[in-house]
Amino acid sequence: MKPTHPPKIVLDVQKIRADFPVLEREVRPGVPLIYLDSTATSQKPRQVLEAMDRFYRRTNANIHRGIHTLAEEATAGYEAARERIARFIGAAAAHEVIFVRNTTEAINLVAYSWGRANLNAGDVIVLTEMEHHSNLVPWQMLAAELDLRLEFIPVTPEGLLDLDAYHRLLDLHPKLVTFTHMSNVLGTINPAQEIIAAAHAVGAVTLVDGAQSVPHLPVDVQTLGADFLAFSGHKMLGPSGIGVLYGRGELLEAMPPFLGGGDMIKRVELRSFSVNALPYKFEAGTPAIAEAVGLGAAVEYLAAIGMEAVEQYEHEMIAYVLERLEEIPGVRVFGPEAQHKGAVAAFTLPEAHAHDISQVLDDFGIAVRAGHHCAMPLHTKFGIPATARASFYIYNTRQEVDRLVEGIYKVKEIFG
Amino acid sequence: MKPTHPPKIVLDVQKIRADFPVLEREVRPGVPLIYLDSTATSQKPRQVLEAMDRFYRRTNANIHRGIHTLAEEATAGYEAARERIARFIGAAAAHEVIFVRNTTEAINLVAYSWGRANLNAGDVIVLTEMEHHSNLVPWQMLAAELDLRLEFIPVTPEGLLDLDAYHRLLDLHPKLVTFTHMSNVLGTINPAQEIIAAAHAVGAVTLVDGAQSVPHLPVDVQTLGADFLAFSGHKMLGPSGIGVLYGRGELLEAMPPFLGGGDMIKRVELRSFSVNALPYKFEAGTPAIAEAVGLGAAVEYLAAIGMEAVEQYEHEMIAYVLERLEEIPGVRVFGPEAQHKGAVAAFTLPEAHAHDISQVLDDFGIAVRAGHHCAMPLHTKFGIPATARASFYIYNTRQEVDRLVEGIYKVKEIFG
Amino acid sequence: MDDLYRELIIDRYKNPQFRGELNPNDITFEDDNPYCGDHIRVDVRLDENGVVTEAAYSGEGCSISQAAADLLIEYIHGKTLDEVKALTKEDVLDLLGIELGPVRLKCALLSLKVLKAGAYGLGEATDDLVA
Amino acid sequence: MDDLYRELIIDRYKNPQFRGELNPNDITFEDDNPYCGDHIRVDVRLDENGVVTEAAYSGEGCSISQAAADLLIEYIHGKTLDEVKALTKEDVLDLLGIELGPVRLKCALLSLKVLKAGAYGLGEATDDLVA
Ligand SMILES: Cc1ncc(COP(=O)(O)O)c(C=O)c1O
Ligand SMILES: Cc1ncc(COP(=O)(O)O)c(C=O)c1O
Repeated sequence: MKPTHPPKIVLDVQKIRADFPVLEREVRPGVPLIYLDSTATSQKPRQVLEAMDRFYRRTNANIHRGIHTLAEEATAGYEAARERIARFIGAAAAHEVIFVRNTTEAINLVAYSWGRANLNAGDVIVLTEMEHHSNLVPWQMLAAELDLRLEFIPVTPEGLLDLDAYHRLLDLHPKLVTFTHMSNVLGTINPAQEIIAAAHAVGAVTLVDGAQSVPHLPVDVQTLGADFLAFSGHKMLGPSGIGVLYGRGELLEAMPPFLGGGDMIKRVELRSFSVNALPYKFEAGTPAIAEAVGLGAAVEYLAAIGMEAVEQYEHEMIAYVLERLEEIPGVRVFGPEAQHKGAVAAFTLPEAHAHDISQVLDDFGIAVRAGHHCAMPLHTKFGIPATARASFYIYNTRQEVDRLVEGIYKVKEIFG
Repeated sequence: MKPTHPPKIVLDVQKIRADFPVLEREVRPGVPLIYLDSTATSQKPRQVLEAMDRFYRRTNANIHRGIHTLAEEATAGYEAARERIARFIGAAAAHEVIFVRNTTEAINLVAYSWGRANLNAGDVIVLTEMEHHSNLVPWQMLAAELDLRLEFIPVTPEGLLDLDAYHRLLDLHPKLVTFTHMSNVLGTINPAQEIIAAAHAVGAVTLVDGAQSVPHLPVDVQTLGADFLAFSGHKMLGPSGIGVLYGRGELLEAMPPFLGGGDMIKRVELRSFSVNALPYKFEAGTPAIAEAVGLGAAVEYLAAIGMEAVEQYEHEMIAYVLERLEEIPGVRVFGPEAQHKGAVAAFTLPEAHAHDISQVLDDFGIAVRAGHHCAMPLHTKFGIPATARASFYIYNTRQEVDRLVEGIYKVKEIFG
Repeated sequence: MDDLYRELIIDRYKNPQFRGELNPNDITFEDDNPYCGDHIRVDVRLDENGVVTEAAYSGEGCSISQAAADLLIEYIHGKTLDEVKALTKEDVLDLLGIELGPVRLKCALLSLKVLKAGAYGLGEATDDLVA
Repeated sequence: MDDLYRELIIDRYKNPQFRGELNPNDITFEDDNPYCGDHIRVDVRLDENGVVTEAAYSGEGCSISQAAADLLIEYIHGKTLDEVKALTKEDVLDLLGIELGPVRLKCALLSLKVLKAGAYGLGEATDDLVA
């Protein structure tokens, strides 16, 4: 993932911050917001909000098959967003980008459509112990229905995938290998290209949960070799209610539809229908039109900064975060060292529960999340019920890290 | 549906129009927009746009389990919208309101979850010949999977359901009766209460496609007696990307989950999970948070006008529309007379194809839809490939109807 | 309007020059646009050198689909089969001489799709024939 | 902060008064909050009139869940079983004396949920016990 020659472009964080209206907010009078919860959802620049607002104030219409001016403009806006997103992830064709609600729906779509058509009793799916529930529960449900076998690549105490164990699991000839590109708890950036190549070598199909990678790293589906890639708009400066399933054209072509209804059909009689071409086959009913336009604007915003610059900025940020956190007595940060990690720091304190940490930090305007972050099995593995998680994006500053550290000292003072 | 004593409240259309920014638009210089396509999607008042914008500019955070201020405010906003919507449709409890993307997803949810758990080979589902593809294709897919039998209540030449035929179909002891409350082509308002009572008398579960009724009529699930009700936010002044499945608590409780992932679980281990309580069981992953807030604002806007007033206004509108259209030689309007009908007029002209009608009208800034309106079997039944459809909402005026009529004369002139 | 409903299109729609069926024929194909029900059949006769000597279309639909068919059929007279196979979307748009939105584009290209599917001897008329 | 982390809560969290287990006991129940892993066990001893003579809690979790448990256990001493069954969410909030968001509310009510499930002799501690 790391470019060998890190680009020189530096990201102008103050200019970026000025684009995010929420950052002007005071959580309480005199207490400005320090938003360290972008792994849960990112904030939105005014460019995204304005694109959606403009859509609703000038163009709003239902898409597809409308001849009137608004319908044609709305369709063009929706499809232009698809094309922009396809370019952003290096898809070979725009119709490989399917609009869904979020990463979760994207993964369920693959489980219901590809899974039920291609998997049979006894087939093996390989996952990892660091999956988000959204890339775990759909496969548990499918495994229960079809009697499949789930196997997990173990996570090492450092928070890395045990790749030797993975290569042994491949002897089981899994039909599917699915894994998170970047852990939302440990921050681990997994060697996706290597994992995928090994999976393909034994004939497995691959699904990458890109919920955390697509917002924070350059992700190119051709370089990765991924068959499927799932991600959410709301984590990458876009609105809620929109996400993407990328799938390789041939795979998507061969898959049966998932949701039935308007727009995914070519022809309907009372007792039968024929399906529409891609991508519409998988977009039943009125889609999240304004949200697609918003995600298109988000991708444009990120592309203008450059994902290499985003990655580099966040890499320097997490190095600083880890350095500062490690100086606090008792703080335990989960996951690998900065070099293998995105800008996520999940930690515990001996004196205080994660909830108490988050609550006290909130009094200083600092928003961090506390809990299992939808990764209970990973927390179970590390023997802890909950962590506090501070996560960073392009609008966060070193000063905010310093405030976080001060806040943690305050927690220690109260609970110590 | 018609109140016996129509309320006196009259709707102030000029005041309403001032709330809809898009109505100030000129389609081309000097050609103001006349938007007659609300059945496809409605326009949005600034109150809805501002609610969403405010959410993004002040509150945006992921919901559930967040302790920091923004997360708590976002959760409160999301759940307040649910409660408002529950009141709007008369649900017994807020947790009977499940947020989905649109009507289509709501119906698919019932088909996948309730359908697969409760239906067996040979079971009968009763539908109608006037269904939108979204309430047809999901059942065709399920029928193919489970070997079910689909039976259809016929549509009379006037565009009404043949209720005698329906009562005969009930002898087949259907497990499910599902129908559109209001047709998006004919405008027919079906006698939902009567259909549901008869279905319940033979033990069938009922699903009402409320995509067109909830935006345009007072709809109360207790009065209807409906087991499930599906509708879309974008057709009722709300944003795209959000819709609702209402379900009776006991039914929803007993149903297996549909999409698996974050937030729909209580506990997860590597190979098993237990489901969360309602409504979260059916809301996997990050939902359309800002869109729920927007739909809440839309429902507030409609409730302030009063759905009786909306119904009455549209009833007077369609009576006027039919009167004016009937004076044009050769115009054929599909569906029943005004008394049984919402504000939808799908029509044909002998001289011109629906596409040509729509295209010429667009030159006058008049937006009508042309095609089969996702109801191919109904069009087949009436022996026509396509209709032009003008549809009306609370922001449309009689003057706009007059402009439509002038436009149709122009079509006749060009193609005559 | 003057733009889209150029006199030519209305004229060809009302007074088609090449409507009809040719039986027997060397190439015949038909298909429809499911979104609007427009239907086009194309019949072609070739001489021994593979040159179009006669062609006709039949069907029904909107002014754009019918006028485009009429203009296209006129255009292919005297062309070789290879030239017919090489026809593109742009050729049809040039014949019509107007700008079209995505929906009307499908109407305009229906006859070309049908013609090329017939010329190639395909079983099905797919969108990539006119992409 | 001064609000939420009232001295009382921090004090009870750091210096609990009723931590422990009672064996034997008349009522015992335990459960956890899956969202944060907080765990509470409650043990109660009753006299012949069904009045609480002794009670204790054990477990682990955040300051709110532990302090709420400590305060609740103190409060039920001398109450009848029927009075315990009748306890509500408001009683716990009054004991804590603070406002709580939805997530921390679940922490605060865990001990009451466990106590009432035990008092009613239920197999499971459900949220409607503290609604
Ligand atoms: C009667 C009816 N049912 C279902 C739908 C589908 O709604 P959506 O596209 O929002 O899922 C529509 C909208 O066109 C409709 O009119
Ligand atoms: C790694 C990972 N996968 C999946 C998801 C689920 O994303 P969403 O809730 O947008 O469906 C998340 C978000 O929390 C995540 O971090």
